[in-house]
Amino acid sequence: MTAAPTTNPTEPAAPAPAPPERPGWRAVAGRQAAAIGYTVVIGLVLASVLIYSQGYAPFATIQSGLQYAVGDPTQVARTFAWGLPLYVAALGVAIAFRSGMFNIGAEGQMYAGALAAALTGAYLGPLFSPAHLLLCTLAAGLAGGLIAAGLGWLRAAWGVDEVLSTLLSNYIVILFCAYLAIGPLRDTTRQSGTTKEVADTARFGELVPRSGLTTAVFVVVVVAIVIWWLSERSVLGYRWRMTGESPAFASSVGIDVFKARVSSMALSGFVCGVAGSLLVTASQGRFWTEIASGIGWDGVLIALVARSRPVATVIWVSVYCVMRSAARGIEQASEVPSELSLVLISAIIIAAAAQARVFHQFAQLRHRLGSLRRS
Amino acid sequence: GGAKPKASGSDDEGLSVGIFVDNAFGDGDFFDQAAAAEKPLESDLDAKVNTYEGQLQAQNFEPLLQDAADANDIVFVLGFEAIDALIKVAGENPDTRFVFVDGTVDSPDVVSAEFRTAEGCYMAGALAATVNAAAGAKAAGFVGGIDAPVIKNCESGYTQGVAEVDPAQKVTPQYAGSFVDPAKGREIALALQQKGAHSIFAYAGLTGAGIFDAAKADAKISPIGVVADKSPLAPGKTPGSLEMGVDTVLLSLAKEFQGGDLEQGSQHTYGFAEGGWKMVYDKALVGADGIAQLDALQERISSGELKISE
Amino acid sequence: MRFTTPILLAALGCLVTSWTRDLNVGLEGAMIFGAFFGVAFGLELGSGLGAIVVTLLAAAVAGLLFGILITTYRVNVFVAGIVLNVFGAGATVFLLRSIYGVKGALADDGIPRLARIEIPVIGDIPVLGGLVSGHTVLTYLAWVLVGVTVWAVRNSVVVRHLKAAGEHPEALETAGGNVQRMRILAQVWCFMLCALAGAQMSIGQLSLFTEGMTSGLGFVAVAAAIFSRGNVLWLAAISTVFGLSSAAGVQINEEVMPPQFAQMIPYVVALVGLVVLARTSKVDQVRIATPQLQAD
Amino acid sequence: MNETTRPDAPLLEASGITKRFGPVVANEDVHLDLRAGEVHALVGENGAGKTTLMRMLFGMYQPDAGVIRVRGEERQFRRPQDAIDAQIGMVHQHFMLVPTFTVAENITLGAEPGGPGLYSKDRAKEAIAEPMRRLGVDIDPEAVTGRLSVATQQKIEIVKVLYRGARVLILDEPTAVLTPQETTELFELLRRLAAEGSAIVFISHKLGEVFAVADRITVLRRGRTVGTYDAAATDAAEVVAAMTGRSDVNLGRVERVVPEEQPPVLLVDAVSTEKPGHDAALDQVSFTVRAGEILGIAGVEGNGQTALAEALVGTLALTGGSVSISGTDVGGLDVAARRDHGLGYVPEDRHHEGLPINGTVLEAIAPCEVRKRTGLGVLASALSAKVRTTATGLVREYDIKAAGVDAVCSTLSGGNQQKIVVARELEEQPACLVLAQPTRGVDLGAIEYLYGRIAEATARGCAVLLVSADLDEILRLSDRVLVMYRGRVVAEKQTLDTTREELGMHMMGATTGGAA
Ligand SMILES: Nc1ncnc2c1ncn2[C@@H]1O[C@H](COP(=O)(O)OP(=O)(O)OP(=O)(O)O)[C@@H](O)[C@H]1O
Ligand SMILES: Nc1ncnc2c1ncn2[C@@H]1O[C@H](COP(=O)(O)OP(=O)(O)OP(=O)(O)O)[C@@H](O)[C@H]1O
Ligand SMILES: [Mg+2]
Ligand SMILES: [Mg+2]
Repeated sequence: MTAAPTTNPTEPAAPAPAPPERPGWRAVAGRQAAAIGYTVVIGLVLASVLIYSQGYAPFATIQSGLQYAVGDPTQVARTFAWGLPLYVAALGVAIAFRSGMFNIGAEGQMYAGALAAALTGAYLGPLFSPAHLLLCTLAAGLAGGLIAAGLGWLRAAWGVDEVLSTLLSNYIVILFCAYLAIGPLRDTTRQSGTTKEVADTARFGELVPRSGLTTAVFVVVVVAIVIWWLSERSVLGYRWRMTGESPAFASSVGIDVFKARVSSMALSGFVCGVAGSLLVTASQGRFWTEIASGIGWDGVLIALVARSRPVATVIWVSVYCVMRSAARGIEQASEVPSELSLVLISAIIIAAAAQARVFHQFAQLRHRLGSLRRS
Repeated sequence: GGAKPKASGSDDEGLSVGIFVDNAFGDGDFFDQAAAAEKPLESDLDAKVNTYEGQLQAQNFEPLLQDAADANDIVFVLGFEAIDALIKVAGENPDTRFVFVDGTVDSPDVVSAEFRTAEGCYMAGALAATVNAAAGAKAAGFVGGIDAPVIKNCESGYTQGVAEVDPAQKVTPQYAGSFVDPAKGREIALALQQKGAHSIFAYAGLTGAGIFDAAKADAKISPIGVVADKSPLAPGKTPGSLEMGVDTVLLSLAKEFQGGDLEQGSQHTYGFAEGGWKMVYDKALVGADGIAQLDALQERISSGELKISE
Repeated sequence: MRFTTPILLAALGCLVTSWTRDLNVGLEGAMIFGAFFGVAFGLELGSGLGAIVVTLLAAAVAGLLFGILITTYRVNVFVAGIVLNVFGAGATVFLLRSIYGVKGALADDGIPRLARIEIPVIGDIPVLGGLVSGHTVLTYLAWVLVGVTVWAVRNSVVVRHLKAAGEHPEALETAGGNVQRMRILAQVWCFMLCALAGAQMSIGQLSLFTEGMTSGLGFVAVAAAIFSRGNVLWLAAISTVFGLSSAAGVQINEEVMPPQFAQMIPYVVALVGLVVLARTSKVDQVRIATPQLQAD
Repeated sequence: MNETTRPDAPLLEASGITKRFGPVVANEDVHLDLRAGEVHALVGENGAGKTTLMRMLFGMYQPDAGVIRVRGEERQFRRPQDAIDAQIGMVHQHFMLVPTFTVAENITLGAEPGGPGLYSKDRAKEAIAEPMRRLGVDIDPEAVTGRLSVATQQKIEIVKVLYRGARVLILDEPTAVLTPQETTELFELLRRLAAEGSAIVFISHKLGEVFAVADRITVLRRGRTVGTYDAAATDAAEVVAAMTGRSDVNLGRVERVVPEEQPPVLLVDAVSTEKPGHDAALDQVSFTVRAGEILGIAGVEGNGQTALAEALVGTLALTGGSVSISGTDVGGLDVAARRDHGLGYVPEDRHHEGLPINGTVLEAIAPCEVRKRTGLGVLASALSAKVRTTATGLVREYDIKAAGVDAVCSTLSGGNQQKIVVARELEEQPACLVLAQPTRGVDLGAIEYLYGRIAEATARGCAVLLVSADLDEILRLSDRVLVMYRGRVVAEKQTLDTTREELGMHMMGATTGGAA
């Protein structure tokens, strides 16, 4: 099939002309606030309904959930410790999205990265810890990067649709890692499919005691800043953005679309791999067959909902972390399954995607009523 | 549920017991067996029971175990995946007693409770052979989840059990490579049936469900359950199950703890004698005297007269 | 056969959405719902066919909502699809645990199983019999649908309008057709077929539901739909290939190759097929609707 | 018809029509009436509101105010179907034909013969035979529409309208893509239909055509009707004045100093390419452009002009021949390298290739600066203060009507969008500038301005290749003309001693000794 038009073509092609002078930051901020408020309300309402339907008092339950998620510093630390790999993964996916390459293979690349890091950590060293960590991270990045770069190359060179190829790659990579972890590389002292535990030098130190929050948080901050600069400000990012925005324009002004596509995919995969390595070096200490358990997919979703803007991505991930953590708390305080969070995030993302139209229709409605009143 | 993180549970009056599972309750299997201990714990020891589900999200294990440590005096941990987190958290919380169920953990801070797998599977084998003999089949099927030590132990016990009852029968083992693939379990059941197996013992978690499903749907096989009584999965086709007395174990260990004689890092093993295993039979399928012989055999094991090598 | 049916059904649904250029990548999610509600309604009604009917109705409603979302509310169809997958995975477990309090699998004696239809004469023919006879009604329905679709492509107005709605919506609009209705219709159809595909897995092949039991078949179906390039017979052929390779994943036992490799087969086949297709198709390269959050 | 209809009433009448798109007022209090048997021309600059008005007559948009009457009976068109039922048909600026459908399928789309819900190939053939005969055309019903020539597709559109039994035909810029010959053919068809009692609305930017075919002319300016004129009683000057509100518009040749015997800058030698898909493949094309010279490339679209432009700029690979700019062979180089060698390029589709349509003006102007960054430079800021000042300067210099350099390109009118592209390309002072359809959809004022800048560039010694489907543009601007047909150059002429008709002949494939 050919490229399907993303906007419904029965609608006019170009967007409605913007008002003469740029809207002031107030207006923008106002619109942002409205959008955020709208999403939050939707989320809360839905959560309340679901919780109520399980026979619990919505408000109290949600409150106890939030209490659990951000009640005290340790809890906050835990909540975000859980999210560290997700921040990186989501940002990684966002990089590729920026250049119009859709890296849906984040989950697989995380597994590959996690395994690479686990092996480097277990079979290499113990070494000087920073060096060891660096090696693990690089190995992971390489593993993820190679996969993504390969698929990116197939797209750029032969037009192999990367959406589908990365999608399929997930299963292939994950199954292959599972094979290694259950088969040749299994830690034979263990009943389940896990690799050997990594040396202590290949693990980040804990920052807040009993919270699981490690010094990896600094790595994440650095990664976030670098990615923000790269994709939003740098020349490289400009080339990626233009390639994504309009390949025809890019190539006619002399941007190497091929390079842009492959490089952004490679970096995207690299970062997703690093995200995987954090699962090992900042939390698990070894690879096992369920290690990423959907974080890659979460990353894809969040990158989409944040429209692959780094800052928005970080915000969304934070929100998501709190939701997941709160759901965990709710599950302990009640019988509400923690899958609640998945249901919620789905609904919220759809709501966010529909937001523009919802507001539009709302405005029209008000307009109509207004004219009715006038007549 | 009902666990609110507290500073430390150990200083409040009544005993509070935590049960942590690496996946979740409601598996109709190992974890539910453990959950069965909740009632007796509350009634017998008037203990307060908190449960924790890891949801196979390894990211959650540590926080949850930490919660458990904060809220309870003793915490039972079920599920291999949580071992690393367990060792770490147990080390950090000396004032909470951690017990790992169904395996040994080499850590001075963790009490291990192990089931003598071979012993249990021996009886499963005996049952399989008995049923086969009645059906005139010559092969007993064995389905393992993944090729792991504990499963291998079970296979060897099973094989010995079969040989004990009818040396003429051979065991046809097959490994599914997964604990959560009923479709595959079903295929394997049919494959084993082709190989002439009649009674099939599945030590493979969810994958096993596929075998019972096959039996339910007109496959000529007798599936033998493990951990819990699986007869509801294929009523009238299930000669019996090897039940795992997880609840019994939890209860007795909790008692010891309350009595103050559960020392740190100790290792315990359970078999038929200690109520770690028990057999349940379907009279209609095994027959009264069949059951009688099996009980006799089990008696010899409990009494220690008959030893089963791992 | 076993895996061909769900793949074929889902792919047939997906095909129609590819006509309207709203390729639905949410098959996986739609299927898992189908599987779940097949079992759930089955438990309620105690009848397999009854369950199928009710599930179909539910799917139609869901498809309608989905269609309205991507048309009236301009939610990018790719995003909606991906979300549907996540939603399906989450919501089915949520329901499983909150309604039945079980985790992982719902196996109950009360769950009906679709009857296998033995075709009298052919059933006894050695090879052919095993191939043609003894399947659930859904399997036969799937192949009937293939025929129906082939016919419809030739002789029906609705397929024409579906295709026009995708290829040149304004042409259809200005010719007095209704683009939005067509786009929604396509999604409804897709959801209904996915529901059947899911039900076939849960109460057709087995009579139990397990979390994530669709295990990627939905994506394989998407691949099949894309490969077929709108050609129904191709689609049937490709679905069969994928179906067989998935079956191989289950049947091949450990001596031959590690189970993980066996399970990989369908995805590898699909990936290789994708590359081959891209290399061979001179026309337009295979491309899914470009993901984008807001169509503004 | 019911009693409100009066036989003497206009076939179709729009009065007091107003239509807004957000801030844009597309139509304001517009009046138009159509009589049976007339060809009625509708003229106005881009964005004057012609298409919008027609779309309302065809039920695609609904007016915010005003009424539409059919034979004196007030009607409201909510959907195109309503208009079709009222015997109104429209041939759109962009064809409404499904490329992969057969001719028969396209014509019958929306009114398929063959019984409820069914489509019968044979019945369709029969059904379309009659309107084809009426129009006096003969097209294979089985042919796949996408593969047919533009002119044929247009005929299909008209047949489609007749098949639906329309008595009012609306044609939106039908001649934009036709050769003079095809145009005259079309006019004959229109005349015949008018004679049969239909009313025809004919939109065009080309006044010559308007006067050639129209009985009456309605002029729109900035969405308002300026007036309706009898073609016989008015002249081009009056109409242009009405359209633009200016009386000094130069519609003739652009005056510029053509330098004597300059060295050749662009050398194209026996260039051939693959078929790009959307256009014909180039076959042994050779020519040279001297410094300061403007070489026009004429031809019906799809005869290789696009391929030529792409081959020169490097987005389409050569299969043979060589291209060199000021002496250096650039045939093997990529786009960036060619631009470094002094090549400038204004692509034909500005929304697609010219600008990042959803990006900002700044991003649209940045590439020249960004292209020069290599090595670690790619990590530095792209839209630096330097780029920003350059951009701001250009926006002021070319007086581009935009809300600053951070305005989103899609909110600019075509004319201003095009100014951005040209400004960007001239900024680099290229030795050779390739212009593809540089003024398509740009209004008269902007066109004049752009021509001025191009003239300046040539005075500086820049060699210009002007690819355009618009003969007027070629005749107004270029010094020499090459005519392309099926990917080959079939004729070369000095602009001053050739005519539209002669070029038209060559555009239909006629070759002469003059061919390069
Ligand atoms: N769908 C739309 N949404 C917003 N504005 C529109 C839309 N269509 C047209 N406009 C605005 O209405 C004005 C009139 O547009 P229209 O297309 O009718 O002009 P036109 O006379 O047909 O121009 P052209 O000669 O380029 O076809 C345009 O300037 C544009 O600003
Ligand atoms: N379909 C549309 N939707 C929204 N805005 C439109 C549309 N069509 C035109 N506009 C706006 O109308 C203004 C000018 O439109 P107009 O049709 O005059 O451009 P144009 O000169 O025809 O350019 P083009 O050749 O690209 O159509 C611009 O602001 C453009 O964004
Ligand atoms: Mg127009
Ligand atoms: Mg226009």
